[in-house]
Amino acid sequence: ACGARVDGGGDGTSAAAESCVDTSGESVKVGFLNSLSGTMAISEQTVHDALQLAAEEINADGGVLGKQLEIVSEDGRSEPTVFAEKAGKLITSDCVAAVFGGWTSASRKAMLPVFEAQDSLLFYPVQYEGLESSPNIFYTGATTNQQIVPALDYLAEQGTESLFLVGSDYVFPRTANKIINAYAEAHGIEIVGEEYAPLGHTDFSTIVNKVKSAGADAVFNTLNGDSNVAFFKEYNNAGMSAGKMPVVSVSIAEEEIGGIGVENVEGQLTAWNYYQTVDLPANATFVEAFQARYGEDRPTSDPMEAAYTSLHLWRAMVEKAGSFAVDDVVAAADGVTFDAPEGEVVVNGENHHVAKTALIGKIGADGLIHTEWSSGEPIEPDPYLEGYDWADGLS
Amino acid sequence: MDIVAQLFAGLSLGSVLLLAALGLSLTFGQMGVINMAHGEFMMAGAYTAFLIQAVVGDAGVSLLLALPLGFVVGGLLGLLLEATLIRRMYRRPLDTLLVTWGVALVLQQVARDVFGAPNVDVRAPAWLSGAVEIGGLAWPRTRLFILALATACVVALALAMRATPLGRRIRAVVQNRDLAEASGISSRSTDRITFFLGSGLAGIAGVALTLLGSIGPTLGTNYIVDAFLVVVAGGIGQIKGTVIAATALGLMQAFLEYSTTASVAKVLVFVAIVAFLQLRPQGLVSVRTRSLA
Amino acid sequence: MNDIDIAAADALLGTDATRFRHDYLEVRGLRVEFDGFVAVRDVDLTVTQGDLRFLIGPNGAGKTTLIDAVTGLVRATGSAAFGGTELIGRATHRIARAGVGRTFQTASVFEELTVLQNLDIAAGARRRPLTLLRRRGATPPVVERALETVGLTALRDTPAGVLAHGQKQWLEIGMLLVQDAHLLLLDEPVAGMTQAEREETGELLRRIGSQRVVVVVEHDMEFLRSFADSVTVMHQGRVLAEGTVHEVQNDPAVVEVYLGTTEGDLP
Amino acid sequence: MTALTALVRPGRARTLAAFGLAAGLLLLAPAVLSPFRLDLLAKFLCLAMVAVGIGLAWGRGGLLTLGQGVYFGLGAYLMAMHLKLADAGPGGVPDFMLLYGTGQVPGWWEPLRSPVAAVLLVLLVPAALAALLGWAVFTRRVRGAYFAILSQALAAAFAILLVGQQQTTGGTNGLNGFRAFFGYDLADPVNKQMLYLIAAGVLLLMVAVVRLLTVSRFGELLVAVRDGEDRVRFLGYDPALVKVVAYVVAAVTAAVGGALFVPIVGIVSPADVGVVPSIGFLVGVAIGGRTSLLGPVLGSIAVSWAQTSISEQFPSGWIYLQGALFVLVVAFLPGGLASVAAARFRRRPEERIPA
Amino acid sequence: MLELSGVTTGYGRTVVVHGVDLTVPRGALTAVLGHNGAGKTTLLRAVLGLLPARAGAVRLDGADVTSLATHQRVRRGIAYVPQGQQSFGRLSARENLRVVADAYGRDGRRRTDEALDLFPALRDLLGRQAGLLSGGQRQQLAIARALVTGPRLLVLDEPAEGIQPNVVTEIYDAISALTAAGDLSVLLVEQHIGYAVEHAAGFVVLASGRVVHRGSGGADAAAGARKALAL
Ligand SMILES: Nc1ncnc2c1ncn2[C@@H]1O[C@H](COP(=O)(O)OP(=O)(O)OP(=O)(O)O)[C@@H](O)[C@H]1O
Ligand SMILES: Nc1ncnc2c1ncn2[C@@H]1O[C@H](COP(=O)(O)OP(=O)(O)OP(=O)(O)O)[C@@H](O)[C@H]1O
Ligand SMILES: NC(N)=O
Ligand SMILES: [Mg+2]
Ligand SMILES: [Mg+2]
Repeated sequence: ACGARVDGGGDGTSAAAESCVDTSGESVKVGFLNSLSGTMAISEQTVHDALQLAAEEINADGGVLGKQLEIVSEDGRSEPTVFAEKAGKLITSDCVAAVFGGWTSASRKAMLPVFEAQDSLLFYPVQYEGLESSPNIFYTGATTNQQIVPALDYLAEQGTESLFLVGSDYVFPRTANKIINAYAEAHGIEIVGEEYAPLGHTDFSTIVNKVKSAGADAVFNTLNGDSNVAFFKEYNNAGMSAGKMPVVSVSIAEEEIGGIGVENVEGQLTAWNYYQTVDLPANATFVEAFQARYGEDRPTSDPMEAAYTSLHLWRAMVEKAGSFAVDDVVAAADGVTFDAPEGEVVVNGENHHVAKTALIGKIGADGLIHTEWSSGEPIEPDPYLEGYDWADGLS
Repeated sequence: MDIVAQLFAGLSLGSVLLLAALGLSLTFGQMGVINMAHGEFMMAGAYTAFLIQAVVGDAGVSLLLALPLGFVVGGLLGLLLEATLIRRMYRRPLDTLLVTWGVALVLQQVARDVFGAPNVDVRAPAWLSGAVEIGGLAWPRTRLFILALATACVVALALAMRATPLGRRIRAVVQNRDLAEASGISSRSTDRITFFLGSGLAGIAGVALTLLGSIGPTLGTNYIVDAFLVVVAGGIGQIKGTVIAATALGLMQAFLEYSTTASVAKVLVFVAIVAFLQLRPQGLVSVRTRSLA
Repeated sequence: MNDIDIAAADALLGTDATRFRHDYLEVRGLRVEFDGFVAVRDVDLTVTQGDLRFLIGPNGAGKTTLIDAVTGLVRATGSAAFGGTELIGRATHRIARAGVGRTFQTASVFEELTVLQNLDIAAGARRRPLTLLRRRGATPPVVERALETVGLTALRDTPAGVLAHGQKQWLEIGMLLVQDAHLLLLDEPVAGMTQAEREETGELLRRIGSQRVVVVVEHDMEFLRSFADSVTVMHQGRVLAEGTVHEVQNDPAVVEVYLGTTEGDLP
Repeated sequence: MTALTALVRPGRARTLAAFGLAAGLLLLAPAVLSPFRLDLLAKFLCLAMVAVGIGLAWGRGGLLTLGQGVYFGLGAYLMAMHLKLADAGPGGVPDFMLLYGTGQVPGWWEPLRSPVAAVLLVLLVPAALAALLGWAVFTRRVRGAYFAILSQALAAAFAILLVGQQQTTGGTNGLNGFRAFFGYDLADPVNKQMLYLIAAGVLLLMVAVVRLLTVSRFGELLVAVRDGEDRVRFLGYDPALVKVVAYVVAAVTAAVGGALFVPIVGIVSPADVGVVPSIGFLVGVAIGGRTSLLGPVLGSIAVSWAQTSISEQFPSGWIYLQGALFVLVVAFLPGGLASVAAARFRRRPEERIPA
Repeated sequence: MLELSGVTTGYGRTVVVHGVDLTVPRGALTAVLGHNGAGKTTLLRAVLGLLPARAGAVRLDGADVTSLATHQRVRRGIAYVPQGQQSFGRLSARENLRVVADAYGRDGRRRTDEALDLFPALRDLLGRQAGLLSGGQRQQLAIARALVTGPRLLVLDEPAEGIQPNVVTEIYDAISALTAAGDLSVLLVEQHIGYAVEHAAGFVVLASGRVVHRGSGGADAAAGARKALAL
C-alpha cells in the first residue's frame, strides 16, 4: 500500500506523527545536540558545557513548570547528516520537549526540515548569516544586523575605505560576504579582494600574500575553526599586525584565542554580542558559576552565553505558556525576556530571534576581549535585513 | 601577481609537504606500508613541542629541544606500531592501510581525551617571529626555517640511504625479506629501524607545523592525503622524486591558488596528478623491473 | 606423483590442427635496447612447425629478451611475424590472441585459483563476454584432457599456489595447450625437474612440436641432445650459430663461449 | 583449502538458505521496529549497498577503492537534485538557489527535472565516470597502493569541489529538505516504510547479482587478475577490461545506495562523500569479510548499527571500539568474521581429513 | 657439522616434511634427491629457519639452533642459495654483495673479491640493477652472495638451474675445491644425480617428505640413487 502523494489525492496534508512528549511525570526530557567528536567538537563542546550548566541551575531552581529537566545528549559528530539523524531520534524516539544545539549553518540547515516535519523546537545558539526564520527554530545568536552590520558601521565610522574579505568556504562566510558587498557598495567602501579557504585549510601564505599586496584599510574575517590560527600566524609572520592592517573577526571567541596564541592576535578586533569581560551582575554570576563548575582557566564566550541563555528563555516561554506543547510555547514566545549575561534579551515572536546588543571588542594581552564600542542598546533582529535599503537585492 | 612572493610561498608549501612526505617515502616507499597513522605521528610530534614548551617555557630552547624529542616520540610510536601490528602484515600491504587507519582514529581520540578537543598553541621563538626584509620583500622567518629544516632532513636521509650500510640493508630487506634473512641480515631489526626513522621524520614534521598553525587532534588528517600523493607522484621509494614532487605540488598549489581559489587549486592539483600518472604510471622517478622475473 | 599422459595430449592437439598448419615464426632484424645497452641485435630466426627448436646461449645472451620482444613485454624494433601477423608493436593480449603463448623462467600461475580454474581461464580468452558472466558448467573437455596430459587430474581442486615448482611448470604447459597457442615459447621448462620428469616433458614437447611451432630455451644439454630437432645459439644479443645438435656441439665458438671443454656428466 | 575456494563453493543450497533467511528478516523488520528505527535500518541498507560493490572490487578483484564516496555521492546528489527540482515544481527554482545562488537553475541541473532521466542518470553517470577513470588508470597499469591513494585523492577532490560550489551544490550544507519522492510525501510514515522495502529489495537484488558474477567465469578471472595481472595478459585477456567491469559494478551499487539514501535520510552533504566516509565504507566490509558474499553486507549493517547505538551512550568510547575492532579484525582475521563462521561450518568434516 | 633429527615442518595446516633425520659431516657434501614436490626445498627452509620446525631439532656443530632466527643461523656459518635465482632486485649487483659484506668488515671485502674471481662475468655487471640481469646472471650473483658470508655450511637449492654449462662446471669445481680443503660442508639439492652423488659423501632420497633411501656417495652410487628415485 502506498502513502500520501503530495500532488493531490490522499490527504496531502498528512501532518507529522503526533508528538510523543511525555509530561505526565516528575520530569521532562530535553535534548542537547552538539558535536562531541569531529572537527567542530573544539567549539561545540563549550556550548554543551554551558547548556549543562543552565540545566543544572534550572533544576536546582525547581525545574520547568515544576518538572526536573532530564537531559538526553547526542553527538552530532560534526556532520550535517548525523545532526539530521540525531534530531530525528531525539524528537521521535526520545520524545524530548525541545532540542538545544547546532553550530555550523550546515548543521542547522540539516536539522531544519526535521524540526518542521516533526513540528518540534530547536534552539540554535550561534551567530549566523540570517535570511532564515523557521517557526520551529529560535535563534539566540546574532543575525547579521546584530553583528556584521554594526561591525561595518564601526569600520566606516573609523574611516575605513577599503576592505579585504577572507572567509571559510561555506554558507555562512559566503552569505555574510554577499551582505558586506552590498553594504560596501552603498557606503562607498571598496572591496579589494575576497578569498575563501576550505574549512580546515592550513596554508595561508598565498592568501596572506594577496591580502598584503592588496593593501586594504582592514580585513574582514569570516574564517571558522582551525583556519583562524594558521591565518593569524601567517599574517604575523608576514610582518602584518593590527597596527598595519586591522582584522575584524566574527568567529573568534575567547576560547579560540588561546589556540591562536595571544601574541598573534593581540590588538585585533572582533564583533560579538557578549564577551567574558562584559561588566554586568548577571555576567559576573554566570562566569563565576561556569568557572566553579568547569575550572578557573575556562573562558566564557558568546556562543556559550547564547546557549546558556537559550535554555533559560525556553523555560520562560514554557512557564509563560503554562504548557510544553510546541504550539503553546511558540504562541507565548513573543516578548519573553531573560536577564542574560550579555544584558537583557527579548524574544521576537515574529521572526524567532532575540534582540541583542552589538559589541566591537579588541583582543587584549590577557587573552580576553575588551569592548571597544557598543551599540548601547539591544538591536531588534532583522534576519532578512528588511530595514536596510542597501540590502534590497539580497533575498 | 607578485611572482617572487608566490614562488616563495610555493617553495615553502612544498617544504612542508616534503617534511610530511619524507617519512612516508621510507615507510611507504621502501617498506610498502601504507601508514595512515603517519599524520597522527606528526600530531604527536606537535604535542611534544607543546608539552616541552609548557615545561621549559622559553620558546627558543623548547623548539630546539622539540626537534630531537619530536623525532624520538614519533619514532617510538612507529616502533610500537611496527612491533605490534605492522610486522604481521608485510605480505599484505593494502591491509596496512586499513589497520593504520584504525590506529589513527584511536590516536586522535587519545589526543582529544588527553589534551582536550580545543586546539593548543605553541609560541614561536622571538628569533623566528616576523619577517626579514631582503630586496624589498618580507621573507617570513618561520618559513625560511622550515625550508632549511626540510633541506637538512632530505640531505641526511639521502646520505643515509645511499651511502651507509643501513641504507643498503633497509633496501635489501624491503625487496626480499627471506633472502635478506638468509643473507644474515636481521629483517626484524631492520624493519624496526626503518619504521623508527620514517615515523621519527613525521615527528619532526609535526614540530615544524607548530610554527605555522595550531595543533589539534586532527592535525595529521590535513596532510596525509597530500603526503601520499607526493610519494606516489614522485615514484615510490625515490627520495629524489619525492623532493621534486613536493616542490612541484607546492608551486602548483601556490600559483593556482593565486589565480583561482584555494579549493579550486586543490581540485586542479589532484586532477593534474591523475593526469600525470597517466603519462608516468610509476611516478616521476621509477625503477624499472623485468616483470615476472 | 602423477605422470604426463602423452595419449591425452594427442586428443588435445588433434582438436584443431589445421588452422595454423602452415604457420611459422619469422623473426627479421630484431633489436632490443635498454638505455643504450643492446640486449638483442639483428636477430633473424625462422622456426617452422614440426621443428622442435632449442635456443641456447650463455647467461645474458638475450634469449629471454628475445621471447619478451616477441610477446610484447619489451619494446623492440624489426619484425617478428607468426601466421602472417606482425607481432612487434602489438599489445600483449593481442599477441596472445594471435596464437602466441609462453612460459616464464620463474613459474607463474594463479596461486589462489585451483589447477582446474587456472586451466579454465587459459581456455577462455576467446569466449564471448556473455559466456564469461555465466558459471562454469561441466569441465570443458579441453580442460579435462589438459589435466590428464600434464598429470594433474588428481590435483584439479588444489590451489595452484601450493604446487611444487615442477608441477607449476607442467600446469603452465597445460595452460598453453588449452589456450590453443600455436606458437609456444618455453623459457627453461624443465629446470628443477628430475631426470625422469625431464624425459616425460621432453616427450610431451616433441609431441606438441609436431603440431605446433615450439621454441625451447634450455641450458640442460642432455635434454637438448635428446629432444632438439635444431638449435640456435645466441651470444651477446646475436645469433652465433644455428644447425643440428651435432653441428652446434662441434662448433668451436659455441664450445668456447658456452659449453666449455670439460663436458662430463653435467649438462 | 583456502578461505577463498571454500567461499566460492559453499554449495548452492546453503547460499539459497542464507539468502532466504536474510530476505525473511528484512521483511519482518517493519513489523517489529519503530518508524525511527526502521528509517535507520533503511539507511544502513543503503550503506550496505556500497559494501556489496566493494566486496566485489576489493575482495575479489583486489582493487582497494578508497573513493567510493564519489559514486555514492554522485548517486545521492543526482537524486537530491531531482527531488529539489520536483519540490520546486515545473520551472521552479530550488529554495537554496534563491538564497545563495543566482536565483536561476543552472543548465546542467535541467535534465534532472524528469524523473525518468533522474533514474537513468543515477545509474549512468557514475557508471560512465567509473568506466572512464578505470579505463584511464587501469590501462596505464596503475594498481595496488597507487590506485588506493589515487582513489582517495579523488574522494577528497570531489568533496572539495562540492563545498566550493555553494550556489549550485549547496556547499557544506549539502542538499536537504525534500518533501516528496517521485510524488510521494516523505512525511508520511507509510511512504517511509515503502522506501524501506524498496531499499531491502534492491539490496537483495544486488547481492544476488554479485553472487552470480562471483561464481561466474568472470569471477574467477577477476581473482586471476588480482593475483597475476601480467600472466592474464599472456592468456589473451585484457586485464584492464576485467578490472573496469568490477569497478563499474562497484560504482553502480554505490550510486544506487546513494540515490536511495537521499529520500530515506533526507539530506546529503559533502561530509557524506569525502575521504573519511569513503574509508568508513571499508570498515564494515573488512570486518564482515571482504571475500565472502554476505560478509560485507552484514558487516556494514552491524558496524552502522553499532556506531549509532554505541555512540549514543559513549561518544568517545565508540571511536576506541571502532578503531580497535577494525585493527584487530584486519590484522588478525583478514578473512573477517565470515571466516570464523566458515571455519565453524567446516570444522567437523575437516577433522576426518587425515593430516 | 649439521645434524637434523626428526624435523617435521609444513605450510599452514599441511605437513610437508615428516621427521627427517640427516647428517652433514664436516668438509663433505651431502645431497638431497627427490621428485618434484617431494619437499626438498621445504626441508632446506627448515634448516635455515625460514620455516619453523614443528618437531625435531636442527643442530649446528652440536649446538641446538632450532629456535634461532634465520639471520642468526647465517651468522653462525650457514649460507643459503635459494631456488629460483633470487636477488635484491632494486639494488645493483655490487650492492647485493656489499649489503652482505657490510656485516663482515675487511673479511667481507676479501671474500667479495674471491667470489668475483669465481664468477668473472659478474665483474662487468656490478653496476647493473640486479633485477634486470638475466636469470643465470642472477643465479651467479646469488651464489657469490652466499660465499661472501664466509660459510662453514653451504646450503644450495638446485644451484645449477639456469646457468650455462661451462659455468656450472666451474661452480662445481669450486665447491669441490672448497670441500676438499676441509673448510666447507655442503648440503645440496640437485636434480643432476650423477654429479651430486659422485661428489657426495652421502645422499638421501626424499619422497612425500620422508627419507626413503640413504646411501653413501661415490662414483658408482648413482645407479642406486636412480633406482631409489624411480620407486
Ligand atoms: N629490462 C632490462 N633492462 C636492462 N637490461 C636488461 C633488461 N632485461 C634484460 N637486460 C639485460 O639484457 C641481457 C640479456 O638478458 P636475457 O634475460 O635475455 O638473457 P638470457 O639469454 O635469457 O640469459 P639466461 O640464460 O641467464 O636466462 C642481460 O645482460 C640483461 O642484464
Ligand atoms: N608456500 C606453500 N604453501 C603450501 N604448500 C606448499 C608451499 N610451498 C610448497 N608447498 C607444498 O610442499 C610440497 C613440497 O614442495 P617443495 O617446494 O619443498 O618441493 P621440492 O622437492 O623442492 O620440489 P621441486 O623439485 O619442484 O623444487 C609440494 O607438494 C607443495 O605443494
Ligand atoms: N553560523 C555559523 N557560524 O556557521
Ligand atoms: Mg633467460
Ligand atoms: Mg624445490
